[in-house]
This record gives sequence, C-alpha cells and structure tokens, in this order.
Amino acid sequence: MRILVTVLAIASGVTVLAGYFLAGAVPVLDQARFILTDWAVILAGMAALIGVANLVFVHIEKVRSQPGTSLYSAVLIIALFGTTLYGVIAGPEDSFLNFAVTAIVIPVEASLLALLAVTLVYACIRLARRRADVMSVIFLVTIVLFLLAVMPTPIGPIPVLDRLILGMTGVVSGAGARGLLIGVALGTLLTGLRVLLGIDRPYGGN
Amino acid sequence: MSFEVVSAVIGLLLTLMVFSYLIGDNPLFRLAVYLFIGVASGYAVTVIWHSVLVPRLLDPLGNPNRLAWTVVPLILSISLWAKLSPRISRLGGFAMAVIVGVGAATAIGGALTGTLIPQVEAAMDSFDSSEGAVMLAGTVLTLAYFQFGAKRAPDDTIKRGAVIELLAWLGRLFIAVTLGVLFAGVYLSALTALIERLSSIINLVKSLLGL
Amino acid sequence: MAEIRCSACGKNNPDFLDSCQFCQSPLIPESKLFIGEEPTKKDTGELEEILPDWLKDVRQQGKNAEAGDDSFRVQTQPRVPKDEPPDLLAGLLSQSETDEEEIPDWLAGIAASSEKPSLSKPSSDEGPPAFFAGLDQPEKQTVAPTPSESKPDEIPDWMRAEEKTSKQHDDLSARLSQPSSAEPVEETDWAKTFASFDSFAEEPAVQKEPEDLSWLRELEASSKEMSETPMPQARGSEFTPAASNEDLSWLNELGGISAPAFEEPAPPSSSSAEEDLSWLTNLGGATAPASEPQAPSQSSSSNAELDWLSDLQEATNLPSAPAFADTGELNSGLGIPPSSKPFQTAPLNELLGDESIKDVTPDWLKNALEESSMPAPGSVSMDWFSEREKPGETKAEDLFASSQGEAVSSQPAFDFSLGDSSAAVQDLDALFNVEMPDWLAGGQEGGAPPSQQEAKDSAPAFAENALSPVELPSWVQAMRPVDSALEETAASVTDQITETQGPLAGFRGIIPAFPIGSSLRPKALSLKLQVTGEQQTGASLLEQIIASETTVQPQKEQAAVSSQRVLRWVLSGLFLMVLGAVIGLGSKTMPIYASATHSELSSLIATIPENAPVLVVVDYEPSFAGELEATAGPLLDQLALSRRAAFSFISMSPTGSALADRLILNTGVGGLGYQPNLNYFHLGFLPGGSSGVLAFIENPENDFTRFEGVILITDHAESGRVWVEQLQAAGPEIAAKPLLLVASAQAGPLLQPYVSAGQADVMIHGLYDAAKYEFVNNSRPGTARAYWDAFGSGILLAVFAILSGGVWGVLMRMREQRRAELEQE
Amino acid sequence: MTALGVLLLAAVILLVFVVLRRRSPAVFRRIEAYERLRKAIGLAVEGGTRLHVSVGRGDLLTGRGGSALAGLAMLRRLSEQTSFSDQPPIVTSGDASLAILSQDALQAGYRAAGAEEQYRFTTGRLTGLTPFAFAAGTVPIIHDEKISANVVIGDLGPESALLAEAARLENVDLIAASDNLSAQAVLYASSQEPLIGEELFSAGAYLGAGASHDASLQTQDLLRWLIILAMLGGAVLKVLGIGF
Repeated sequence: MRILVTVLAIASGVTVLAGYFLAGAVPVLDQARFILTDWAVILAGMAALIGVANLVFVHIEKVRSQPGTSLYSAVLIIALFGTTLYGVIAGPEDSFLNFAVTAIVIPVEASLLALLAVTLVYACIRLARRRADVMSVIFLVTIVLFLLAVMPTPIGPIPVLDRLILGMTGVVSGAGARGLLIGVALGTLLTGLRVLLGIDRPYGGN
Repeated sequence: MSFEVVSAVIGLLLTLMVFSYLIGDNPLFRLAVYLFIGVASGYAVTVIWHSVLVPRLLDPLGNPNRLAWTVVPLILSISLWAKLSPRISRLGGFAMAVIVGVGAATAIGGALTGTLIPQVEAAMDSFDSSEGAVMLAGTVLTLAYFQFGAKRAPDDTIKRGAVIELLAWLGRLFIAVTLGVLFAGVYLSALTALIERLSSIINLVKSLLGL
Repeated sequence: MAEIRCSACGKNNPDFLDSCQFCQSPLIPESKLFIGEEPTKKDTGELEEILPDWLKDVRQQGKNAEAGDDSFRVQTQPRVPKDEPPDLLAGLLSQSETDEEEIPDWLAGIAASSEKPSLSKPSSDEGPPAFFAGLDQPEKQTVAPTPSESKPDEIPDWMRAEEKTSKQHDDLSARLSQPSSAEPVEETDWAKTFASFDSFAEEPAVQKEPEDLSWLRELEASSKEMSETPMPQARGSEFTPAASNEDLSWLNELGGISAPAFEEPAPPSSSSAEEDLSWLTNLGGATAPASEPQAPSQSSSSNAELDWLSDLQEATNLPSAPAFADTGELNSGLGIPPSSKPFQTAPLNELLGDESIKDVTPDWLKNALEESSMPAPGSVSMDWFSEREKPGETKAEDLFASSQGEAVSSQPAFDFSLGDSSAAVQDLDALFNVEMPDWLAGGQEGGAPPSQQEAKDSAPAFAENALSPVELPSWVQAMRPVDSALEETAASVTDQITETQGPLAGFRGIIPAFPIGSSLRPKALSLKLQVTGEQQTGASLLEQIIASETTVQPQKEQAAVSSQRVLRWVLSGLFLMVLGAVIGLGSKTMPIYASATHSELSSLIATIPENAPVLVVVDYEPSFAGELEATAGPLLDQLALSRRAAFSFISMSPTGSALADRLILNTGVGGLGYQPNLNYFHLGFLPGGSSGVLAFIENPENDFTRFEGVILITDHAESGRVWVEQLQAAGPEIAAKPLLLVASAQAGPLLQPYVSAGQADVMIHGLYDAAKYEFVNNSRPGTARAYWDAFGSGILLAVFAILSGGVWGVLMRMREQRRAELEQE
Repeated sequence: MTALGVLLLAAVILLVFVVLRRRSPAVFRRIEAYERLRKAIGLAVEGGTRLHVSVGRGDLLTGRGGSALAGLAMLRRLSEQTSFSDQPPIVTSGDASLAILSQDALQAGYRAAGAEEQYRFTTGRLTGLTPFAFAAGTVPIIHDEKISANVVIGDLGPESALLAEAARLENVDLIAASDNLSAQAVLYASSQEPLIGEELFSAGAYLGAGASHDASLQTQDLLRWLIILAMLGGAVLKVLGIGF
C-alpha cells in the first residue's frame, strides 16, 4: 500500500510538472494537470473540514482535561460550530456572516497586526542588547535610515535623505532580496524534487 | 442601533481585548483570540464549502457528464476522513499523496518559472548600469553567503574556504540591509494597522459621544 | 625441520601448520596472542626453502583441477594473504587454487633470475629439489588429494619420516573444522625464540585464525570443486586486499629496492595471491646475484633500514661468508655477546652457539632455524642462497643445482615476475609495485627491467654505508623482516628506533617502538567510554539540568523579566498615547509631496475606457485590511470617479469577499453610489494558487479578455508573482492589459522587481505611496491623508526608540564586557 | 525549456549526491540556530520538557508549499528524536492539509522510534485556518503547554512576530525560519538565532535526517554556484552585446 501511495504521489506530481513544462507540446498534459489540480483543490477543501474537526477534538479534550482554560475552548467551539453551521446553510454572502467577519475577524486580526508595531520596536531594542554584531548593527541602522527616509515631517521629507537612502537601500535590498528569493527558490526546488523522487514521503508517514 | 455600530462596538471591544496583550498574556486576550479563531475558521470552512466542495465535488455528482471525473476525488475525499483515526489513518494516504504530489510539482514549477529563471534573467539584464552592477554583485554575494558545504579543519572546527568566507561576509551586509528594509516595511504595515485601529476606536468614541 | 609437538596427540607436526595434521587439534591456541607462541610462521624460513617443491606439486594439482579457470583463481587469490599472513602459506593457497603463475614466480626467484621466463608455463613439473618433496607429500594428501600428484621419490629421507606420519591424516578440512582447544604447542627453545620474532609479524595471522582455516577449507574445496566460484571465495576476496597489505607490509618495508621493478600502473582489481607471489618473484630476483656476477649487489635503497639487506646481498655473493661463522664474527665485531641479545633472539643465539646442534643440523635447516618464521620468505631465501653459495657444502650445492635446474624449467615464473611478455603480468607487477617490498625487488637484478637497473646502480653506495655483510649473522637477517613488518603494521606510525646503546647499537627496529603486536592484535574493547558528539551534548545538557536544579537564580531572572516588561509597557503606552493624541486631534500638519511615479499612474488610469470592467484581485488577510484599504482607496476612488469602472472582485483568501465589501465601504467608492451586482461584483474565492489563477484566466466562462485592467491588492509577494506569471502565460493579449499593484508596505520591496522589469505597470505600496498618490490625484482627501500625521509620529517614535534602545543596548553590553573583564582580572 | 533543463539537471545532481552521500557524510558549516535546536531537543529528552514545533501555514497548492514540505521533513526527524520525551512535542500548523501531514509525520517518527503507542492524535493540531488565526491559536499553546523551545519552520508571514513575542514572554527559545522574506526580517530581530533564506531548507540535513537531505543541500550548493556563474556569464555577454 505504501508503494501504491508513493507511486500515486509521484505520478500526480510528475503529471502536473509535465503539464507545466510540456503543455505546449502535449496539450493533454495541460488537461491532466488541471484535472489533478482540481482534485487536489477538492481534497484540500475536504482536508479543511477534517482540520476543523481536529481543532474541535483538541478543544473538546481541553474542555475535559483543563477546566481552567475550558471557557476559552468552549467559546472557540461554539463560535466555530455556530459560524460553520450558519455559513453552510446561509452561504458566505449572508449579511450576518459578513457582520461576523467585519465585527470579529477583521478587528482582531488588525489588532494583532497592530500589536506588532510595539513588538517590533521592542524586538529591535532587544536585538541591540542581545546580538550586537556587524550584521545586526547594519540591520538596525538600515531600519532607522529607511524609516527616516519615508517619515513625514512638518517640513516635508528630509532633504536629500529620502532619495539618497531610498535609492541606496532600494538597490542594495533589491540585490539582497533577489539573492534570498533565488536561494529560497532553490531550496523549494530541491525539496519538491525530493518528494517527486520519492525520497521524502510525508504522505506515507515517512 | 445599526448593524454597523454594533459591529464597530464589538470591534472596539475586541481590539481593546487584543491590545491588552501589550501588558501580557491575560484572559481578555485569550477570550478575544479564541472567539476570533472560532469565527475565522468557521467562516473559512463556509467559504470552502460553498466555493470548493459544493461546486467541484457535490454539484458534479448530479451531472452525469462530470460524474466520472468526480468519483475519484469523491472516494479520495471520503478516505481522507480516515485521518481522524490514527489506526486507519493510512487509508487517507492516497488523498494526501495527490495533494503532496501536486503541491510539490506546483512548488517546483513556481520556483523555477516564477522566481529562479526570471530573477536570474533580471540580474543579467540589469547589469548595464552601475545600479545593475551593484545589484548583480549583491545577488552573487548574497547567494554565496548560503554556501553550506564546509571543511573540517585540523583543529576540528568546521569552516568554509577563506574566499567563500569573505564573499559570505560581504553577502551578509547585503542581507542585513535587505532584512532591515523589509523589517521597516513590516513595521510600517503594523503601524498603519495600529493607526487604523486607533482611528476606528477614536472615531467610534467620538461618534458615540457625539463629538 | 622445525617441528611442533601436538599437545593433544603428542605427535610432531611441521611447524608451519596451524593444526595438528593427525588429530586436527590446533597447535597454537587461537585465542591467545602470546609472543612467541605462534609457531606457524616460526619456521617460515625453513619452509621457504622447502616450499618450492611441494608448492609446485600442489600447484600442479590445482592446475589439473582448475584447468586454468582464471576467474576462480582471481576470486580465490585474495584469500591468500589474509588466510595466511606468512607468505609461505599464501603461496600455498594460491597454488592450491590453481594459479599457474604464482609458483613459477616463487621458483623463478630461487632459480637464476637471468633466465628468461615464460609466463604461463608451470615450473612445478620439472625437477623440484628432492628434499622438498617430503613436504610436498603431506600437503598433497591433505589439501589436494589427487594421488597422481604425489612424488614420493623426491622426498628426502628426513622428510619421509614425517610424511609417514602425516599420511595418517588425509583430510585437512576436517581438522580445520575442529574447535581450537589445543594447548600451546610445546616448542624447543629456538623455536620459542623465533616465535618471539614471529609475534611481531604474525599478529595479523592470529587475528585471522578463522580465515586461515577458511583458506585451507577452500583449498580442499578447490581440489574438489573445480570451477566453482562460491560465495565464500567472494567473501574472502572482500577481505583480502587489506589482508594482503598487512601480510605484505613487512615485505614492503624490506623491499624498497624492488620498487622500480613494479612501477607499472596497478590494476584496480589486485589479486592478493599475486601479491604474495610477487614477493616470491622478487625473491627469485634476489637470487640473481648468485648466478650473475655482473650484478654487484642487491639493488639499492637509501633507506638505512635496508643496510642489512645490502649486507645480505653481499653475503649471498660471498661464498666465504657462511652464515654461522658470520654470526660469531658479527657478535665479536659489534661487541655484542651472544647472550646479550634481545629477548627474542637470546635463545636463538644460544642455540646457534651450540655447536653440537649446528653440526647435526643441515645447513639449510640451520638457516631455517636462524630465520624468523614470519618474514621468512625473503630472509630465508636469502639465507638459503648464502648457504647455497657456501663452498664445500654439498647440500647447498645440491640445492643450488636443483634450483638451477628448476630455474630452467620455471621460466614461466620468471616471465611473470619480470613482466616482459604479457600486459596482464605487467599489471600484476605494477600491483606489486605498491605491495612489494623493495628488498625483494632488488633481487631481480638479473632479469630486471631498466628501471630496476637504475635502482641497482645505487646499490654499491648503499652497501658501502651498510654494515659489512660478513658481520651480519643470519639471525639478524631473520630479524630484519620482522622489523619491517612492524614498521608497516604496528609501528607504522613512527619510525623505527635505532638502537644507540647496548649490544644492538646501530640497529634499527630490532626492538619495536611499540608494544609488540599492539596494532596487529584485534582491537580490544576500549575501557574508555566511546561517546558521540550528540551524546556528549546530551550529557552536558543533563549536567546543566542537574546544575540548574541546584542553582537558584530567580532574583536576577525576575529582575530581568520585570525590566523587560516595564520597557514594553512604557513603549506601548508611548505609542498609544502619542498616536491616539495625533489621531484624536485630527492633525494634518505634515505636508505631502508628490512624485513622478504617481503621475504616471494617473495617466495610465486615464487610458482605461469608461464603464470598463476592471478585475480587482483581493489577496490579503484581514489584518492588512486597514493598510490596504488606505492604500488602494485613492486608486479605486479615481477609477470610480473618473472612469466609472465596474469592479469585479475575486479573492484569493477565504475572507476575500467580506474584505471586498469592506473595501468598497471604506473607500470613497461607496459614496459614489456603487451597488453590488450592478457596479461591482463578487466572483468568489479562487483556490488552487497559480493553477487556480491560470484556470480562472483561461476559463471561457469568465471571459477574461473583457477586463480592461487588473488591480492586484496584496500583502505578499507570492501573489504578485503568481499573477504576473499567469497573465503572461495566458497570451500576449491578456499580458498587455494594465496590471496595477497595490501592496502592503512589507510586500512592496519584494514586488518592486516586477515593476522594474515591466511585468507590472505601476505599484502603490504602503501608506507612504498612497498618500502621495492621493495628493497627485487631487482626489478627495482620503484615508491616507487622515493617517499621515499619525504615520509620521509613529515612525518618529520608532526611530527614537530604536536609536535610544540601540545605544542603551550597546552601552549595556560594553558595561557587561568590562565587568566580565574585571572579574577575570 | 530552460526551466525543464534546470529541473532535470537538479534531479540528476541530487541523485548523484544521494549515492555519494551514502558512502561518506557531508560536512556543513555551523549554523547556530541548529546548534540551539539540537540543544533544545536534548533538553526536551533529558529534561522531560516539551517542544513546540510549527510547520507554518503554507498552502501546499501554492508556491509556498515548498517550505511546508521542508518543515514536514524537519518534523519527521524531530518527532523521532523526541518521541521518548516525557512530554511529547506539540505540532501546530495553519493549513488543514499540513495539519494532517504533520500528524502523519509525528506518527511516523514515533513509529520509527518504536514508540507508536505514545502517539496522540491531538498533538498535531490545526490552530487556525487564516494566518493570524493560526498565530493567535498558537500563542496560547506557547504560554500554556510548558514549552521549553519553539521550532517554527515553514511558511509564515509577519504574524510570526506574535509567536516570537509569546516565546519571549515565556522566556523560551524560538528557532524559526520562513520562506517569506518579511517574516525572515521579523524573525531576524525576534529570535535568538536567526535562520535566513534558504537555511530553512537545511533543517533536515542539520538534524541528521539522512543522506538525501545532505545530498539535497549539496545539490543546492552546486546549483547555486552554477546560477552565479550563469548570472555573471550572462551579464558579461550582455555587456559584450552577445544576445541569447
């Protein structure tokens, strides 16, 4: 069975990949790619339901085993079930569901991101204390200069500084970002290849 | 009280509850977060149900023309539920194999056609200017930084070659600047979010107070 | 001939046997590694002389049996050295396993080396020395029981007696299969003495007892199963390279001279049997001076350790240098009393000093007695030659004569050893170049190729610097190989020690620098705990854990935590208060300046037809809603205001449709009377990443061509990459449509390359850009403007905090370092 | 076709290195974060503490799936190494498919360590289906579960700062890496030892996951230099006016 699973993974991966590169030469590969991708999307959708079920199980267990935190878990389960049931029945365009998103999801998410404004500054301060090597110093100096360059002031942009800094940091960071992106792409390529070659088999528990 | 006001009030309360995390972990923060997770996940499931499962899996079941192509994902989808039980979780391996296989291919395709080749070409193309030369040098140095292979020195320390170490050191400078710029960008995003949250709170308070 | 009395049955056995040929009891306790208790090789020197004869016969047996099965031979050859560290036995094995070329080498070495050998001709058929036949006979019976092979006529009397007894046992393999439970073999003093030498070189042999048995088993099997290439052989071959190295290492040490003779490139699949034979080949070469007066001495080596070898060579060239007489001379000359020799040699010396024994013992046997058993092949042969050249010693002369006669018949061996006829042989020789001892190669002068001659030329100088050959007793010669073996094996790490004091002053390597056999013995289990780095890490961690259990440092930790908290609270309060104040006051004091980029965007929007559908991709998370609504607001506002564009929203995240509604509501678009499903549409959630995007673009139902432009609002670079990629992949018509990017500040730098490369037309990223665009656009004051002052304040706060915090951090670090330095002082 | 050529080249080099690496181990430069991670693993096993491992929220069907797969490979190794700890690791993820795969990886690790009976279905958790929901759901775990170290390797965005903050509040290590550059920047400032760029993909090799991971990293090295050469060569050719 494990072999069959592996074969299926490799076959579907290779087919999709062939569709990527050889679709022009072999149109059927393109079609096969779309079919497989469609299946994968369906399965990922189904996986979402299973994932949510897992979420529920975990919190049900929490309610059972950790009375102290059971309230939060209960809130989560209720909110989840309520939203899901209502949403499945009413549909995502329903105004009440929109209300739930607007009143709960967006404010909380935005607030969580807003927390970062303080957290990140604090992290910079700690970084200077914790790891004052050349790279960290350059990192912090760049942050400060970049912020100064984009900072609105009562007198407008700081003369010369904005263009100079933005130009310099733009070039340097562009180069660095390109290198980082290429590196990440390389890593992704090799990781994907390991899966397609059957070396890594996360689906088979290997 | 209109829907919008109620929504704004709830949003305000939740924002304050989340902000309480600035003091430290506390029940208010927990409550807001768990509520948020429940609603967000529920909403996501709703969208997935209506946008993915119904149109792609359930609807075709009633369509004889598309039925054949739906049987396989249907069976795989059902088998996926075996993942809820560790004992029979292997049954769901086929479905996960399809996801992983397609995902790996997508990752490879995206990495190659989306980043690797276009970025390499861009690095080559931009070489005709001084900025381009710096960009190219920076890209090369950044890449050199990641050299993993090293040699074991006689004193049992593991080091890369001296040239690579030098290139890597220079590459670190580019990486530091890049991360600094990106960090500043994240900060600006977070700051904007903070301003937006504070604005919504202040505006709501103002409106509630009739100011 | 040396004999070992079997402790089990009380009968005598040739001491080259590991097990009693009568009762199969091991003659040597296998489990012990006592120095001097390994009789197997003790008399190798003696056997060296003996070997040619029976080896021939055995070889003949093998030849008959194997019928030239080369593959079989190759597979079995490697066993030889491993099975039988004494090279003598290696030769035996190789012969028994039908290697035609191996015995000839050996014999050729004994024969006149000047004779032109022929590679494939066996030498065993023709005239082996009669006295060797005795040894041959028992071997034939035990190893390869083909009756036609036996040559009883050739057996000397002294050997026949032994043969009679040995004939009682005809199955060697049965003997070998018995457990090695016998007690140590009783030995004569001289044998013990030799054994003490042997211990240096024979350690590997002791280790390989089972393999020694196996080769014998194989020997038997080979005679029974002719052409098989069974697994055990293959297995044996796996081990033999290393074994051969070990076995021949001492020879290598001895044979620096011979290196030139084997400088052909070695084939990778070296056969250890061939290696074993190569020393024999060289040995044959070593005899050359005896028959070739033009060869002045042994080939040279600058290695001082080989001094003795030159002496040896000279000894073989000088008929007037009988080994035993030399012994005394040497002793007196060096001022070394016989009794003062090292423990290994003392008994031998005594024995040799016993004239009665000397008189009784035939010369060749004397030599054998003098030899160290292990390295015997070379050294013994040397002695043998020296003896052979002794005038008036009929036995030696007989031997010489017989060997000469044999040399004629053993031309194939010469051919093999000299490597001048066959490429394969050359390869083999090349192999031996690596493995073979120089001293042995030096003996090949007679038939040596030019390279050897070069080496030979330097020999006289070498000989001059060396001890007088006359002064060297044969027992010393016997010791030399032992030293060499040590150097190659046990003492390979360091140079051999040259004795500076005492009776051995001037000798090198007589006394091993290392405990005897230390590296040759099976590695004992170290009492020291062997731990990996990982385990060490684990151990240190455990240590830390235990230490942390007993060390109480809560105060400092608490203080640090509280200071961190205070700092965090201060920062939080500062941010909330300052920003709240700025927002609450509605400050709009900070001016905004336009940039050229944003003018381009306005121009681009102007090209979009009125009421044209525009696709708006919502690909951001709710957390970025505030920023991206402010950032996208001016653009959507302008599109709605000036072009009355119809927006079609498609989302890449599940919450996208809700975000789209909010986007319309929170920008100026909502105030322009835009109604859902009339002025703007929800196309839903688009899963599947890039594949989903491509499917959406290519789906005819969506009629993508109708869109006059695409606005991508995103908070991550991946999204921009996907859309840029898929729009271009969809064809030139779609790729030509304007693509406007609205990005979060954190994604902007990463999307900039796409804009720079022209893959996207314009990008607005972050509030910074949006405010400028809003200003250029002359649109109604929007969200961006409302946030602008707070934005500036927030940045200023951050800069201030980071700078002050950074300076504080650096100062703190410096202070800590200073404190640490002070503490160290 | 260039892409296909690069793909095939990478595959061949990978296979060659896999064969070579089985014969001799590779030596890689020291990365402090992995040293710390090894220490954390040891601490978890020896001290009976608990590791929190997160594989991020990378959607496997997008280009971000690569980092998710890398995270899974790391998790597989980690679970094997820590399965005998008194406190088995908790694994969190922000994508449902990833959550299922993380459970598989956990179970496989336990199985490989011969402790499959200790595997608990609930130790592999989906904490939220949106990025911030995932982060928000993970923060309480960091606070509540007596975590000794957090290992976050996968696709994460700026929300990773929340995890870093929670770890800091609990005064426990955070070893984190993301393919998202924004998150890398955040984590560079927030985590004790940063993992930058493609160092994310080296987790398996540095944790001794096997020859294939070593080979993968070496292939990465080789391809990187080939890319560098291609860029430099291409740029020179462009300057010389030789188009291609």
